[in-house]
Amino acid sequence: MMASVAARELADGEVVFVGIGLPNLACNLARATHAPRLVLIYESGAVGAAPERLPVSIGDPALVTGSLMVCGMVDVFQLLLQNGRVEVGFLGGAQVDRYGNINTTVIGPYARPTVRLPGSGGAAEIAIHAQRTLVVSKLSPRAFPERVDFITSPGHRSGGVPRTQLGMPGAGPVKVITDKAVLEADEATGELVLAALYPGVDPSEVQAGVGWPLGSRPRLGRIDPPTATDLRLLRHVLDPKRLHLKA
Amino acid sequence: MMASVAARELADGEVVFVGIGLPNLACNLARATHAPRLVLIYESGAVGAAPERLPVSIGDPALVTGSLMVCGMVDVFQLLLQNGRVEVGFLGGAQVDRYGNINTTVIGPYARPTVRLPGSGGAAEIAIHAQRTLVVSKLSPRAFPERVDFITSPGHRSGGVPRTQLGMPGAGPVKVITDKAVLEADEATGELVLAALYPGVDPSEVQAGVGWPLGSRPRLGRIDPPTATDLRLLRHVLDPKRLHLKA
Amino acid sequence: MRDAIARFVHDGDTVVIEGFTHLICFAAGHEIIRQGRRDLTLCRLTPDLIYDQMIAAGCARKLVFSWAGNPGVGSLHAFRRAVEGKGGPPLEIEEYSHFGMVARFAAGAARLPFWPMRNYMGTDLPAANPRIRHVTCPYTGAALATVPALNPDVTIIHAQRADALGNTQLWGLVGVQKEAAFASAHVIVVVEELVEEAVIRSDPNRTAVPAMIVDAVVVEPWGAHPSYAQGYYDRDNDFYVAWEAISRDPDALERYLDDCVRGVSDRAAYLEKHPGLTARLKAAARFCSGVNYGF
Amino acid sequence: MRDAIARFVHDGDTVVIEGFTHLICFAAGHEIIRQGRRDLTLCRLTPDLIYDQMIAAGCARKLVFSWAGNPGVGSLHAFRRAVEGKGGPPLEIEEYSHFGMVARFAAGAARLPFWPMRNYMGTDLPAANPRIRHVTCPYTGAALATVPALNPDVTIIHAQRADALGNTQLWGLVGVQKEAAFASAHVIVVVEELVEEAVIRSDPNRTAVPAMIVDAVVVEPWGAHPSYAQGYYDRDNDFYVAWEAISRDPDALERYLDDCVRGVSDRAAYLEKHPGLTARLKAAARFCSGVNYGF
Repeated sequence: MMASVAARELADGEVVFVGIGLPNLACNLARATHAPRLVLIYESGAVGAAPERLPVSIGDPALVTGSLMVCGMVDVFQLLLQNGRVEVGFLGGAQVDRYGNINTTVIGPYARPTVRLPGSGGAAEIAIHAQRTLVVSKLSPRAFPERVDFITSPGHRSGGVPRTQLGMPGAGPVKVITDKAVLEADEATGELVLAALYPGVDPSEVQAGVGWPLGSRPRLGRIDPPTATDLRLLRHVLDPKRLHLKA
Repeated sequence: MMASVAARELADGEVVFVGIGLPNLACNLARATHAPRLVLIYESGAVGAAPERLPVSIGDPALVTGSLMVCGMVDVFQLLLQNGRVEVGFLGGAQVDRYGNINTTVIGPYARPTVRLPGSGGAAEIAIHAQRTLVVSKLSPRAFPERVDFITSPGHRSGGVPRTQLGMPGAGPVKVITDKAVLEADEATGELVLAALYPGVDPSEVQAGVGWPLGSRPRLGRIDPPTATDLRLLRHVLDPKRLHLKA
Repeated sequence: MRDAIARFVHDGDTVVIEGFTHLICFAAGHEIIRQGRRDLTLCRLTPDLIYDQMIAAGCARKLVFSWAGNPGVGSLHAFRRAVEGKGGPPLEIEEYSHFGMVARFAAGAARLPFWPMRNYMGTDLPAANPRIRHVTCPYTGAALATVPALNPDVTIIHAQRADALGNTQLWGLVGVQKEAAFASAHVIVVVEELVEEAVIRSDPNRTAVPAMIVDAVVVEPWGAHPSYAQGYYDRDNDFYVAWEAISRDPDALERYLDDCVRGVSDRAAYLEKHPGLTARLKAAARFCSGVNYGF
Repeated sequence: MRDAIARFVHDGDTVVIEGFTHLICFAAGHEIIRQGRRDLTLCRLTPDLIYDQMIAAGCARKLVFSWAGNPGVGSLHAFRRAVEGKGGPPLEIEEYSHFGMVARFAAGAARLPFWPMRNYMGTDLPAANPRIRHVTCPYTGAALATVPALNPDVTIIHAQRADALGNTQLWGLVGVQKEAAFASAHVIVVVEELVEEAVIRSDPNRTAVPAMIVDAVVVEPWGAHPSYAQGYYDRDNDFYVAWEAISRDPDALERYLDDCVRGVSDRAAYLEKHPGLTARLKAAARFCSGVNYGF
């Protein structure tokens, strides 16, 4: 469901910086349905990838074979990302806060963490430079605290300062796609608010998974369930081994 | 003769940044005689070139075909030159002064030149970064003034300040190969002094071609004439059309 | 070519036709002359014959460069006349070394406002060009030279092949073409051959410029002559030698422009004016082997 | 391999084994473990399984990195235990993002003391790592983030092929190998295949690392397993999945090291321990066509 909802956010021909897992599934679903000319960029250096199998990692050899361009990582970060060529960035994270700040670094204090997470990878700079980012994460009070323990990837407001004042070129996390609803950033405050609900979900269920008093758009959208085509592609073509779908 | 003398300055296996014309001839002569493993780098991006014909320009296609590596010019200047990998740089110039400063920019004032020369190209940074440079120029009072009109490529002392104080990594122009003698930089003062004479040349002839009172090494070297092999290679193999030899 | 130049090159623009000896797009320069563009700021490491022609034709207001000569031959005389005040249209200049120009394109491509380098100590270049400045390293305290980013309005690059969308592959000397293209607001790619997307996809490490930054693809065989295209045709060294006499004489230069540039409608007509040229310069076959991209 | 590691990797050195998923030289990491090196500062964008093994084996004093996980699978548990203070040798960390690490190698390769970037505003990374600093642009006055150069004592890169002198070609994902090699005081190149110099010279645009910066060439087929070599063998994703359970349990990890690293003399013996592996992972043939280098 999340993969299908995320796929709909991608317009044909857009340049997308793809992370592994669900974002990768969403991008390849979009490519197989309404956006055949989506340009997939992986931070590993594959541009315009056309993987013949679902890549297990963002450095999978299937991303190279038959891609349009393979470049070094200096070029990925300077000529593509910092240059402003990435239209959509996908981010996930252990924690997402009220202003869309994301933590993939540590749970607990940095010097003595309870859980050491992998760290930024390319996420910090994707959050800063992509023209817009989409965040994908399952709702839970632990995953959506009011403040993250560590800001790995900045959202709309960091230390009280809005991102434009901090000089970030991209628009930041415009949508957060969860397993129950889609949150959007309020244009004025940068705060994440409820924007649309999955079929059969009550707003109180969303609030229960979020650690701050969740605002709401004046009129809530309704999210259509995945089409039969989407489900068939996801289950039988894109991820037959259920590497990502079961998660 | 100059090509042959310059060739002797190159040791086998050295990495040489090659300019067009006489330096190119000298390097290819060295490669054909005592230094078969000389690594020729051209600022155009050809590394380890093995040209099958004498290249007319430093961007000749013959420098690419069969070379060890072709890289972009960002890499040439950052990864090879600024990185300190170039052991020998060759420079020529319209004017060479008392301290080995070279002018290839203008004769006369910069804003209103009498003669506009081509400019630096890569010469300024070669003079700064190559571990040592060899200068090749014919003697004449006009070509060897006490001070050049414009310092394109710095020598041993610029504006009275020694090059080490200016922070230049390379040793600078250790030898100046002319058509009558070889000048060397005095280690203490950085001034070019007479070091060795061509057969049959009197020191006064050298002084006549230099615009400052020319000092001298305590003991002058004697330069052997080109070997028969050198002459045969230069005239019949390397430059049969006399593109550079006549000049 | 006509449409691409009309659409993306405007009077007053900052224009780059790059290529270090190799893959210099003379066809595009000629079309700019034919369309009578004015007040251009022309940027390029080595202005070469094509900018000498554009200067003579009155297209340029300013030249940004690092080495202005006829490589291995002599001078660019239209350029020299302008700078020495000996006739021809006036020309402002902004001068760097090669490393400086390369760094300006690198900064532009990375969308950084400047590029640091260890350079220019002891030279008179910073005195001649106040845009060469310094920055202090926040770690060592050392002073480093800087050059400002160069972000042209349009960059024109010539390449061996591209697909219809503009995914472009070139080999042999690659100069600063990739950086110039990424630094630019618009990019025109001119190719010897249009190929299927599958050809590009068969060897993705050879792609230098992706379609996402390309605005127009022009197919123009022999479009780089008298420059060359590795694997397609050799450099016309005879023409470079001949240019010395042509450009030295303003009348001869004007006749050349009338005859071979303004007097032809396009590159095909230019080639018809030079019978025997393609047979004389066509490249020999020296194919490398392919590599395995399988997994 | 034994000689190259003995000669160029010393206790206390700053060591880089690069490769982004692709061409990670496990064979070199294993030899370092076998030779019992200590107090190494290990640097790498993605520490991956090989650094998890080296951390568990007690080779590392410090880790410099930007993403420490088992891609697509889970955690590097030896790394996590060290950082979370849950057993195993202590480990100092210095952390960047990928762009930061890439820029550190780029600065090191260019022998600049720092690299500027538009990055890190709004993140907590500079607070966690005081080596992330700022510089003021001498043209715009804008503040730019900086990272310091990284210049390792030794970098080990794995490649598809090189000649005997070390002129090295790789394709597929090339990561930051070129920059890491140029940044380093010493370079060890490990290849799937040693080829004649003529093979390298037939396609010079594919050469990433020239012999002049290479100290040792080691021929080690399958030396990147469980990582992969495009055109030679596929990634052993099953082993990456299996690592989750092995590394989660310190005893299992120790048994793995005893069995597959310390318990074998070299890569050939390692391959003998994994019968069927080469047949399972051998790459299919997907050769591209060559291009013409003639003139």
